Amino acid sequence: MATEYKIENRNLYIYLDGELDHHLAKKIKYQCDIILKSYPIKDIEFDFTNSPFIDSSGIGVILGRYRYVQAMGGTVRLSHMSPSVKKIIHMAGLHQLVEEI
Amino acid sequence: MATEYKIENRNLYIYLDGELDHHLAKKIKYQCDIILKSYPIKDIEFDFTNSPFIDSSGIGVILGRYRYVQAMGGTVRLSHMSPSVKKIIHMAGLHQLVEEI
Amino acid sequence: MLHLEFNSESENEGIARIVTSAYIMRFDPDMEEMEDVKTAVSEAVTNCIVHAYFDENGKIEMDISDKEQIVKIEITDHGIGIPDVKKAMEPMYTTKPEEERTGMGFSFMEAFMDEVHVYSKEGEGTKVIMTKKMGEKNHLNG
Amino acid sequence: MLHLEFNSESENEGIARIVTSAYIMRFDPDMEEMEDVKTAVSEAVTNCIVHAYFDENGKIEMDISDKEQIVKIEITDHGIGIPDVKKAMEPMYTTKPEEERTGMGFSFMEAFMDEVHVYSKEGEGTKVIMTKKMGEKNHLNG
Ligand SMILES: Nc1ncnc2c1ncn2[C@@H]1O[C@H](COP(=O)(O)OP(=O)(O)O)[C@@H](O)[C@H]1O
Ligand SMILES: Nc1ncnc2c1ncn2[C@@H]1O[C@H](COP(=O)(O)OP(=O)(O)O)[C@@H](O)[C@H]1O
Repeated sequence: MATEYKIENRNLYIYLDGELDHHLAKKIKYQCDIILKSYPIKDIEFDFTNSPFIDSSGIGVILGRYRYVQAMGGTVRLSHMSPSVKKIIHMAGLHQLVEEI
Repeated sequence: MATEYKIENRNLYIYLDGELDHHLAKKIKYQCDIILKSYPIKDIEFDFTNSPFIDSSGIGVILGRYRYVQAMGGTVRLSHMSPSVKKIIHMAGLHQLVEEI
Repeated sequence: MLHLEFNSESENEGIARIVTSAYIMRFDPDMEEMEDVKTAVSEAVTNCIVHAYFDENGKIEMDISDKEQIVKIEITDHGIGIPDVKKAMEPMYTTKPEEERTGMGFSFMEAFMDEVHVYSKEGEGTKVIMTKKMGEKNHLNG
Repeated sequence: MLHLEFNSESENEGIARIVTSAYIMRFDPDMEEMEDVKTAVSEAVTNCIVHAYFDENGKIEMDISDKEQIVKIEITDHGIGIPDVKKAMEPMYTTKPEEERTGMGFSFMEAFMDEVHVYSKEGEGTKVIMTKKMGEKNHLNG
């Protein structure tokens, strides 16, 4: 019952666990800051399999990571989104910046 | 999303839906009163597949139905109980009166 | 610290349990601990609805707090009160057998929580204060 | 009618959403309606924690009631208040871009609820009142 982080080559996989609100966003930001300082990450994937909810704080944390990797030519991918997560991502216009898989 | 009642021969099957507290117990008592008046029910089965919770109000409604059918030589069966439901049934001593399947 | 107020309607019993579950999630409880606390809360809240206000509309309050892994739950009504608390807490004692009450409510609260204190005054209401140390894993075996 | 009070800690955001979900279950909402209301509540409660009290401990209140299928949710803080509500409600307006706020909070509340009213006074606090008619099924298409 905790969000997991996997590093593979220059990819960071974030397996979200729980609703992606301000509470979880803070933890992810903190953890990512550590990882991104220590590893030469290029692309980040957020896996929503175990995260059926997102709000604007969740959008904020994805956008923040996007800006970081994008500066070095990297990308952000979002995978296994529920219809309601997808709806919020689209309302925020985030689908124009990230890859949905 | 509602408790269902099935009558087969002289059996009444109650497929519980939701936590078996005082709120649901009231509804079941009401529905059973109607059915038991209209059909020659002998045995009653409570199916807990979709009811992971019971408290003393739930014990009360099972006990009430038990007393009714037992007076005419019928029985009460409890099926598909979760470990926590089973624990409460045993703490209440109800397992000495009903059949667990 | 969390404070919840709701009407004495039976559909709110589930809300009281859900709020309790959500609050104690912070202790990473196992399934059994979770169910134990939910059952105790369900008993106390149901008593307010059934006994304190007997179908008339009244207000129920629930306060949850914690300190050093001990969770404290207070459930308060402003209903009829209990004339003899000691008698009321006896196993199988109920004033409403005709409504299929079993008299097991207080017994369940005492079985599932570490401490249960009941303060009541006739005509004024009742307060049940229950505490439980979380993460102890010394559950009852059913 | 339900009244909830809790501290401005981020782990309570989930509790506010859960209480909301449990309350609106009585309208037999579909998945989308449920998520819409939860999101609106999440935005309003997060704003109290992030903006009204900025990490200091404060009290947040949530009141939920309903009348003729219209659910009304009031979220109140006693924090810093909003000097210019009209400006604060503009899309993408945020006073905390450095904390990765997006300025989408009020926009989401307005998109997901029928009405959103904000009453605020500097130094005294903010009250957000949102209403939504349940069972209308005229959802936004994402
Ligand atoms: N909140 C309350 N207000 C008034 N009376 C109460 C309250 N809680 C309990 N009682 C009294 O105590 C008795 C025993 O309660 P309990 O052990 O929960 O059993 P039950 O609810 O099955 O009757 C009740 O029958 C009732 O007379
Ligand atoms: N409860 C509140 N107390 C004080 N200021 C608030 C409150 N809610 C919102 N605000 C102000 O309104 C602005 C816009 O809010 P919002 O649209 O939710 O975006 P965000 O939270 O991403 O900043 C905030 O940046 C903040 O300045």
